[in-house]
Amino acid sequence: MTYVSLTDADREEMLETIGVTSVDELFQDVPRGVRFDRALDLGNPLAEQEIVERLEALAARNTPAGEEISFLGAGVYDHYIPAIVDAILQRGEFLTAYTPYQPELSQGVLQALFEYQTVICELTGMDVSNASGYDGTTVAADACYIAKHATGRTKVVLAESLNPQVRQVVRTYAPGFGLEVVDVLHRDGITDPDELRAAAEGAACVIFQQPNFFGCLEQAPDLAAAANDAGALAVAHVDPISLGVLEAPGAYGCAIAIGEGQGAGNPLSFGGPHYGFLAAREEFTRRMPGRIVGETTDVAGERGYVLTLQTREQHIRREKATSNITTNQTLLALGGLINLCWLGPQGLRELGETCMALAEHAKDRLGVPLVFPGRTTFKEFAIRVGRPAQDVMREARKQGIHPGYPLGRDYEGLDDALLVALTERRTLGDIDALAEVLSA
Amino acid sequence: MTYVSLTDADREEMLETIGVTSVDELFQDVPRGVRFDRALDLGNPLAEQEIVERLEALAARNTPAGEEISFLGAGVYDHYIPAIVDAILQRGEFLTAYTPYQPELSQGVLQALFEYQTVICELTGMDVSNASGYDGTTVAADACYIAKHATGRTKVVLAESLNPQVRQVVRTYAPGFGLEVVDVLHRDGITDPDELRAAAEGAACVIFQQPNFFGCLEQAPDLAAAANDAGALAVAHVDPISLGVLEAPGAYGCAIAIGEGQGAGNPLSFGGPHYGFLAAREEFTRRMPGRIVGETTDVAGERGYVLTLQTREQHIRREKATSNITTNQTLLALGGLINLCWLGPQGLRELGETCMALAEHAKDRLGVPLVFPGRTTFKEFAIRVGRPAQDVMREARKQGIHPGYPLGRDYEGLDDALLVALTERRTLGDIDALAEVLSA
Amino acid sequence: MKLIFEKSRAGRRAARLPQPANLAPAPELPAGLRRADPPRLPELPENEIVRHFTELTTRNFGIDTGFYPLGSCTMKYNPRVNERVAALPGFRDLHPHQDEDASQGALELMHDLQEMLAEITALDAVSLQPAAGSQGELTGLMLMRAFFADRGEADWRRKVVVADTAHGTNPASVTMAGYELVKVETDPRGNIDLDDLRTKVDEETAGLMLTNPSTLGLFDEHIEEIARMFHEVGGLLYYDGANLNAVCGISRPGDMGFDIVHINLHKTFSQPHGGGGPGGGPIAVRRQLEPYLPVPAVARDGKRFRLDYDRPKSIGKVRAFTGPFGVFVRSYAFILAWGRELKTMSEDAVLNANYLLARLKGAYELPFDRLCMHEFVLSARGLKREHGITALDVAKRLMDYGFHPPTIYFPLIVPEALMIEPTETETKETLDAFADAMLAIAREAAEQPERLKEAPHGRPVQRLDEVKAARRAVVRYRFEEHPDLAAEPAAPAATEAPKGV
Amino acid sequence: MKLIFEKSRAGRRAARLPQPANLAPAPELPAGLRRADPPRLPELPENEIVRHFTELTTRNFGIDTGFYPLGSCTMKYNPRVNERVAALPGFRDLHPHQDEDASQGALELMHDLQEMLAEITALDAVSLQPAAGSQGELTGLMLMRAFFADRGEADWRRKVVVADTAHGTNPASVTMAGYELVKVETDPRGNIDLDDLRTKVDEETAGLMLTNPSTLGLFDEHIEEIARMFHEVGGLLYYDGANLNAVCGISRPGDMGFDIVHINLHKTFSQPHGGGGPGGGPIAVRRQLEPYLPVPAVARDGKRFRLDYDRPKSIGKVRAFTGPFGVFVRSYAFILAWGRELKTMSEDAVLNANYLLARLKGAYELPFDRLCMHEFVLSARGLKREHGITALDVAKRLMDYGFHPPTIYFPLIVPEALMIEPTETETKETLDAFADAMLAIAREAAEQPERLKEAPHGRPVQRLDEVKAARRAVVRYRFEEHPDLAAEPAAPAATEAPKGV
Ligand SMILES: Cc1ncc(COP(=O)(O)O)c(C=O)c1O
Ligand SMILES: Cc1ncc(COP(=O)(O)O)c(C=O)c1O
Repeated sequence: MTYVSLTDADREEMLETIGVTSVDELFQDVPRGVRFDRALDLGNPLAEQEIVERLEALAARNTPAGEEISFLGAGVYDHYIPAIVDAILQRGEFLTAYTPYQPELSQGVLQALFEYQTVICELTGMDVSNASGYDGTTVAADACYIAKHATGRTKVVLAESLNPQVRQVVRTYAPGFGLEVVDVLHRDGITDPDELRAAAEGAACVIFQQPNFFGCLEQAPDLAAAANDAGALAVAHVDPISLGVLEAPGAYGCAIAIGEGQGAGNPLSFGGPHYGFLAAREEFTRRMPGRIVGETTDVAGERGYVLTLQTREQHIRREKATSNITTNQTLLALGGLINLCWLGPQGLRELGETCMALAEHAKDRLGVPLVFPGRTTFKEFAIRVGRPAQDVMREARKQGIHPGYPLGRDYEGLDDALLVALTERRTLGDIDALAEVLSA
Repeated sequence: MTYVSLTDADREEMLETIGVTSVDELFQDVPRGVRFDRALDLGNPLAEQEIVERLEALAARNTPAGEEISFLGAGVYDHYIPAIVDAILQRGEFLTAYTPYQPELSQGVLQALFEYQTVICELTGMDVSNASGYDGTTVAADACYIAKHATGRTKVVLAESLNPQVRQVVRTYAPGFGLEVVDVLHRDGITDPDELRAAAEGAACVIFQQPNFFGCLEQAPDLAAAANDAGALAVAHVDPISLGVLEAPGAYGCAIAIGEGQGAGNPLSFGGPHYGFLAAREEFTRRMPGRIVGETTDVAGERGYVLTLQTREQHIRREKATSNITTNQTLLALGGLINLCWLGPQGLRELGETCMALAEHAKDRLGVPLVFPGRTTFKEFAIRVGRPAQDVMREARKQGIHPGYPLGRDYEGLDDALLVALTERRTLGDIDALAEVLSA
Repeated sequence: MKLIFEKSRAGRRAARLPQPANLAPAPELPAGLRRADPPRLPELPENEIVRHFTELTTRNFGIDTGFYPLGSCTMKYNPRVNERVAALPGFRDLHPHQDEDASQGALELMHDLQEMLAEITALDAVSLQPAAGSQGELTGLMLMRAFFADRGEADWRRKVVVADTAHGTNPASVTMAGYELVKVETDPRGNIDLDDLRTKVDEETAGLMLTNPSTLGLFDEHIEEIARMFHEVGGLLYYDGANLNAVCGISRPGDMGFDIVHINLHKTFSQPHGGGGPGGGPIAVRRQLEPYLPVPAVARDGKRFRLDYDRPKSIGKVRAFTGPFGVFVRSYAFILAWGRELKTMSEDAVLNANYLLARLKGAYELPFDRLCMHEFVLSARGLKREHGITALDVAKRLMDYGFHPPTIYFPLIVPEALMIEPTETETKETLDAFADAMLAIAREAAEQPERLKEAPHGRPVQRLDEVKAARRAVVRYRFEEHPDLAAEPAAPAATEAPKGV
Repeated sequence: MKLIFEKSRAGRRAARLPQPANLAPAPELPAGLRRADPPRLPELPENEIVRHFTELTTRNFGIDTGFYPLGSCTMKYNPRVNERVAALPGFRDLHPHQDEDASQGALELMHDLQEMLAEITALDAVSLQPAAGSQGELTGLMLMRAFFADRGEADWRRKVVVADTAHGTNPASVTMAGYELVKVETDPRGNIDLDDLRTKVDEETAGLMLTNPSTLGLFDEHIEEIARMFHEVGGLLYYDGANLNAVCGISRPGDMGFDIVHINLHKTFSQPHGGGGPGGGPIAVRRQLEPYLPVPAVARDGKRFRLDYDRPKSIGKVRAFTGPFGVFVRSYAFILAWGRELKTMSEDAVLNANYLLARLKGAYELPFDRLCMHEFVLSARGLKREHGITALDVAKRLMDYGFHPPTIYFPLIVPEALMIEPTETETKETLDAFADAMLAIAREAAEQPERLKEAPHGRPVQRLDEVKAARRAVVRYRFEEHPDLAAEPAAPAATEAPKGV
């Protein structure tokens, strides 16, 4: 069999050393009553070649981004990933290592994570970042947990314009955390600071998204101020790709910045694995969930890196830990690091500008009404197609075009609305093609 | 620009250190008359993303093996390559190194090549192998050059059943080598030992192929004996994938074994880069062309590997060298090594048996006459389709099937013949599909 | 080695982006929203980025580097073919919001995987959504909560029983799920102490969280009795699947009496651990708990597959979309390779562990003298008492022999614990080399303890000052103001935390 | 480290092959043809194979590892995107016998590349077929032969002139092509000695082979005069394109008067050198030589591309099919990245070289004191005279500083030669670090010569006994009978051969 490393001769020798006569004897502690006595119903073992054929056949029944002109976004984006990302992540020393518990054998991953933490802090304007959370939804729950313990309050406020999946996940975690969740409705696509201030009274934190789920730019500084006025922590959910052109949450008074890292360095991969990032102001350092890498020195005074502040974590604090996370998204976070190093400050700014310019061009070119006219947007915007969005999707996809995400799935009264995403992968020609199917 | 590493500030500082005022000044030795004064007509520089898009568009206009049921072989074969081959070859330390001139920094490639040489010697039953030749055609020319100097004779004999491209390349090299080339016609698909013996009189070497271009098994031992009787070196051109089931040339009296390594570890890649292997009996060691790695010890007595017997080579011997080769096919040869280690002796035998079994099954199933009935074949055989092979190909390809290689391209009177190759990638269902289109 | 920020030079760049011809530049953003100071990302040409990260990898140890017997983490070989199939454009470039009719292959793969996991665990329904084992635990506890709430028992069923050998994630999950933790002790044979347990199970009990085989690598001999106890009081049993590699095709959690199971795909079913992740933590449950599973469910109608959001009793979502799909592709490929012979995997894993145990138990203390399952726990207590050599010293010295150390200082009930899990993918030669090293180290502990104290040798760094790291908390590069820790005094040594789980 | 054969154990295996159901086994082969003794391929499980080769890579130095100024080899960064596009199934899995209508993309790529190379070299027709530079040389000489034969001049045009600075492949190719070699000397400025040349060019001359800039890194100031000389006697000029990286967009071989050019795609146009290859050696020629180019030619009819075999005067084929296609894809991608800005590549390459030269010429002898092109040659003669430190010692010591040594002992006319080519892809910091190391080594030569003599330090092996290797000629593993060379006496040191070209 493919992954067997023992020969029958090996097994014989080993059993003898152990002092038993059969492999079966090794399982003597397993009560008869719970033994499994037939073969697992899992089919014939496959050869590598057969595995590849089987999976190629399955993959062929999907339509990936490359096979149609896709304007899908809504939280996961088709940004270009440079070839160096995979070239490095596929190196066995990174790919097949686990959590760097033994720093002398793990300086590679540890230093890279320290660099990742720094890059996240730079993007968000924060002081401390963990080494990754599961994704852009779970880091929101993490932020609530931090806020609850930091403020002693038991209410969290979510902007309705925050990604619906993020809101759902917070709601799923809330009962266990002993938190009540309150929504603040959007007004024409953005959140009203005064309404937010009102809702934030007595709240542990307020979470809003910039740019928000509709692609609109919130008056983020005002929202943060509103939260702060109410003594709630301001938490901004941000798109890393936007942070070359959009202000850093740390610069407008947020306590915590979170987000989905996928757009920076991870393939779409049908929704995962991706990485969530979580960064905060220094005062929250010891409340952070998950791994954090710190700098130190060895006995000879050499600089080195270790997992640090572990007294926050489950393997030491157990039921008092700041989180139960252990396996995280390191490899994906490293992909983000490499991608962001490749972009550099200039590339990141140009990338943001290109996405915005394409979106502005598309707004004009498509010639359909906007759902939220007059709002400033980044790389996404919502359009009205005048009939059920699903119908438009069906027809467009026949032409090899995916026109975008149907907002009706999550929002009342938007059954005729599509959320259209523009990344640098889209061309003016692609936009013309979309305009065509929409006008049909 | 993408691959620029200097900033303008760097350039300024550097020019100053050099003591010139402009980059242009650095080219002062280039006579005005031969200066190029316009921009090269090579289009706009492309971003990485644009390069990928451009090449994906070109690739999409080809039909690779995976997109049709292909029975093409004729010297290059669609054998399965395990994922570990690329995983290792893509590691920068192998991928981006050059010839191991400095052994202390190159033990990885040197030891791997020593292992490759050993594997080739084991497959062929020879004593010495070089570190690779360009491909399965040029190693035939190399063999002739060895034979000429070893025997002092100026005639080489080629079996007509030897791959036509191999014969063409030998013919192209022959005038420069001062060699005359003689063909020995095949008789019903194989070579007659007596005819070969006659032709071999006064010849430096005889080259035949096992299995031959038609897929038929030659009476290889008799052919080798015939050559030896005439005092010519017997050179066998062999398929590495066949050597788990077919006898090693060294075991039946050949002086030299050569072949195309592609089937063992290299993708089809439209014909290259691939590797040619060349192995010989010990007495020819110092006449071998190209790199050879040898074992030695360092000053501390540690085992290590170096390029050896370099007095054969152009960088020392110059016009008296055994060859002019320097850049060779190391990376492809390492792919072969890894693939063959993955197969192991058992896997290589099973692979050969599977290919043969599929070919035998296909002969029965296809229900068309064989060009050479009654001949024993390995993984390929020639069929008659009763009309111009080109027509059958055209129709079959409309059904998504490539029925094989049209022998009429190289041989008189075979315009209605197709050479059909069976590798482990083909299934019984594929064979049924071919049978169907052939009976149509 | 320099940080990448220390290699940066203004104006350098790797990325070149497409400049769409005649595309009007984006309008200026309003001041408050526009970025004032650009992030200080490093500026390097592409070749220097490649060199930087390539050099970093050379300072890291993975399974591809050598033996990695990190107890409880099941560090088995990561087949390269899994990387190849996960990178197929049809999977890698598939948008999670893609329409169902354009993602049938992905949905079928997930549905198949669900059925495989149901068969392996002997349970009825599976959700692939959780991102890792710990999230699987939390999700499982949320299911308990929803289940009892639905039956109006939520108010008084507040307690979850956890063994003192449990992984830290278990108690942490209990707290995050809003439950009260009740600890139960381990008996002298390494099983749960039934007498202690009886005193802790009653109508207030929501359930039990148990790893079986336990983190001691021992199969609980009273599992049937234990299951009965909880079911009698209406409680549920949660199976921490981290050790499933021991029992595939041998004993199935559902058959043991467990109602909820999480599976660490990245352990039993071979994921590249990527320096800490990603993973996958699907959960499998009995029919009665299915209504509460996260949405969406991957459902099948004949030949067609779809995402079912219509689950009114669902707890909701624990992460985005349907879970870490790329992880599913790899584990699916791994299970296909074994097929019905999967039992051999667990048999060899257990054989390898018992072989190592047999070779080592003379030189190191064995707290529970039984045959083990896929892993076992030794104690360096004797070495410490006699020679002052700790589990940490043994671990560091193993590096000198070219091995990754086992998990140490866990489980907590074993002093100076060395938790060793070889997995099935190691050869006898590798096991022998490791055993020889462990035995040599035990001798060295007596003969030249200082060699061990100063280990490891010849690594990029020597032992690092973890106390200083925690006290100074320098957790990001600070550019101009970056502190020079080398100039600061070393901190006193601390007590050791678990390393490896 | 063990050889893979020394890790083999009977019965182990990695490969599992498909067993087609109900396929009858192949019939027994006749005895004489059937394999008697199986080849002793190693038997290992897949994870051990991966570990073996992974460990081997850690004992190797590539461009991704660090600076690699190997003169004449143009070791520039290998863009990873080139690997990605070469691996596209439409290229990687395309059979070379695939029909033309099903390989239009591949044919168009080759045709485009031909036109790019024609533009860069200022010549009319291109054949991509040769597998490497040396084969390009041989092919070029075959073209000369065919050309003169066609004009009935073959019998008396027997001589090819080659500079004494030429790479070894040039004279070797001359011999293999059946020509007589005529050597011409280098003058004190590093140009070809015109007086010497005049005495060697006549009607018996078939042509000249020249590298320009030469292997000294110097552009021949009399190239026009030289071209005139050969053309006047009806000879042809062959351009060894190994140094094309110096002059792209600056001076084109065709404009210099060359009639035949080979291009080392793996130098100027970035191929991963793969530990020695593969490469690509396309040749470009003037119209009058086109009829003799190898078959098939890649031809274009409007929008359609085809392979043209109908070239009655063709020399034939020099390798299989149309050449190393995968190499073409990579170089094509590289040229697309630069586009019309390709000149900047050569300018930066020359700038980097001159900067290094300026920093080093004080400490090492510069045989020809001129500005250089993309590379330059220093001599350690002084160090040898004064301190007994050779070019080899300098090279080995550079390893201690983390650099790959330059080419040494070439070109042959420079004693203790150090041939340094930085390429355009290095940063100023890298160049400065290298220069600092070279200067430090020059100082060390005086202060602690023994440090240099025993260099390198801390590598898997120390200096190796090349004489023993050649004398014993152990060029394959011999299993049971494998000799233990460590038991044998060391051999006396030899004179150094060129290392790096
Ligand atoms: C016994 C045990 N339970 C739970 C976990 C948590 O699983 P994960 O790391 O996937 O979150 C682990 C592994 O860390 C473990 O070893
Ligand atoms: C000057 C010169 N000419 C010719 C060659 C031969 O080229 P190749 O190695 O591609 O055969 C080389 C490189 O080795 C070279 O440096």
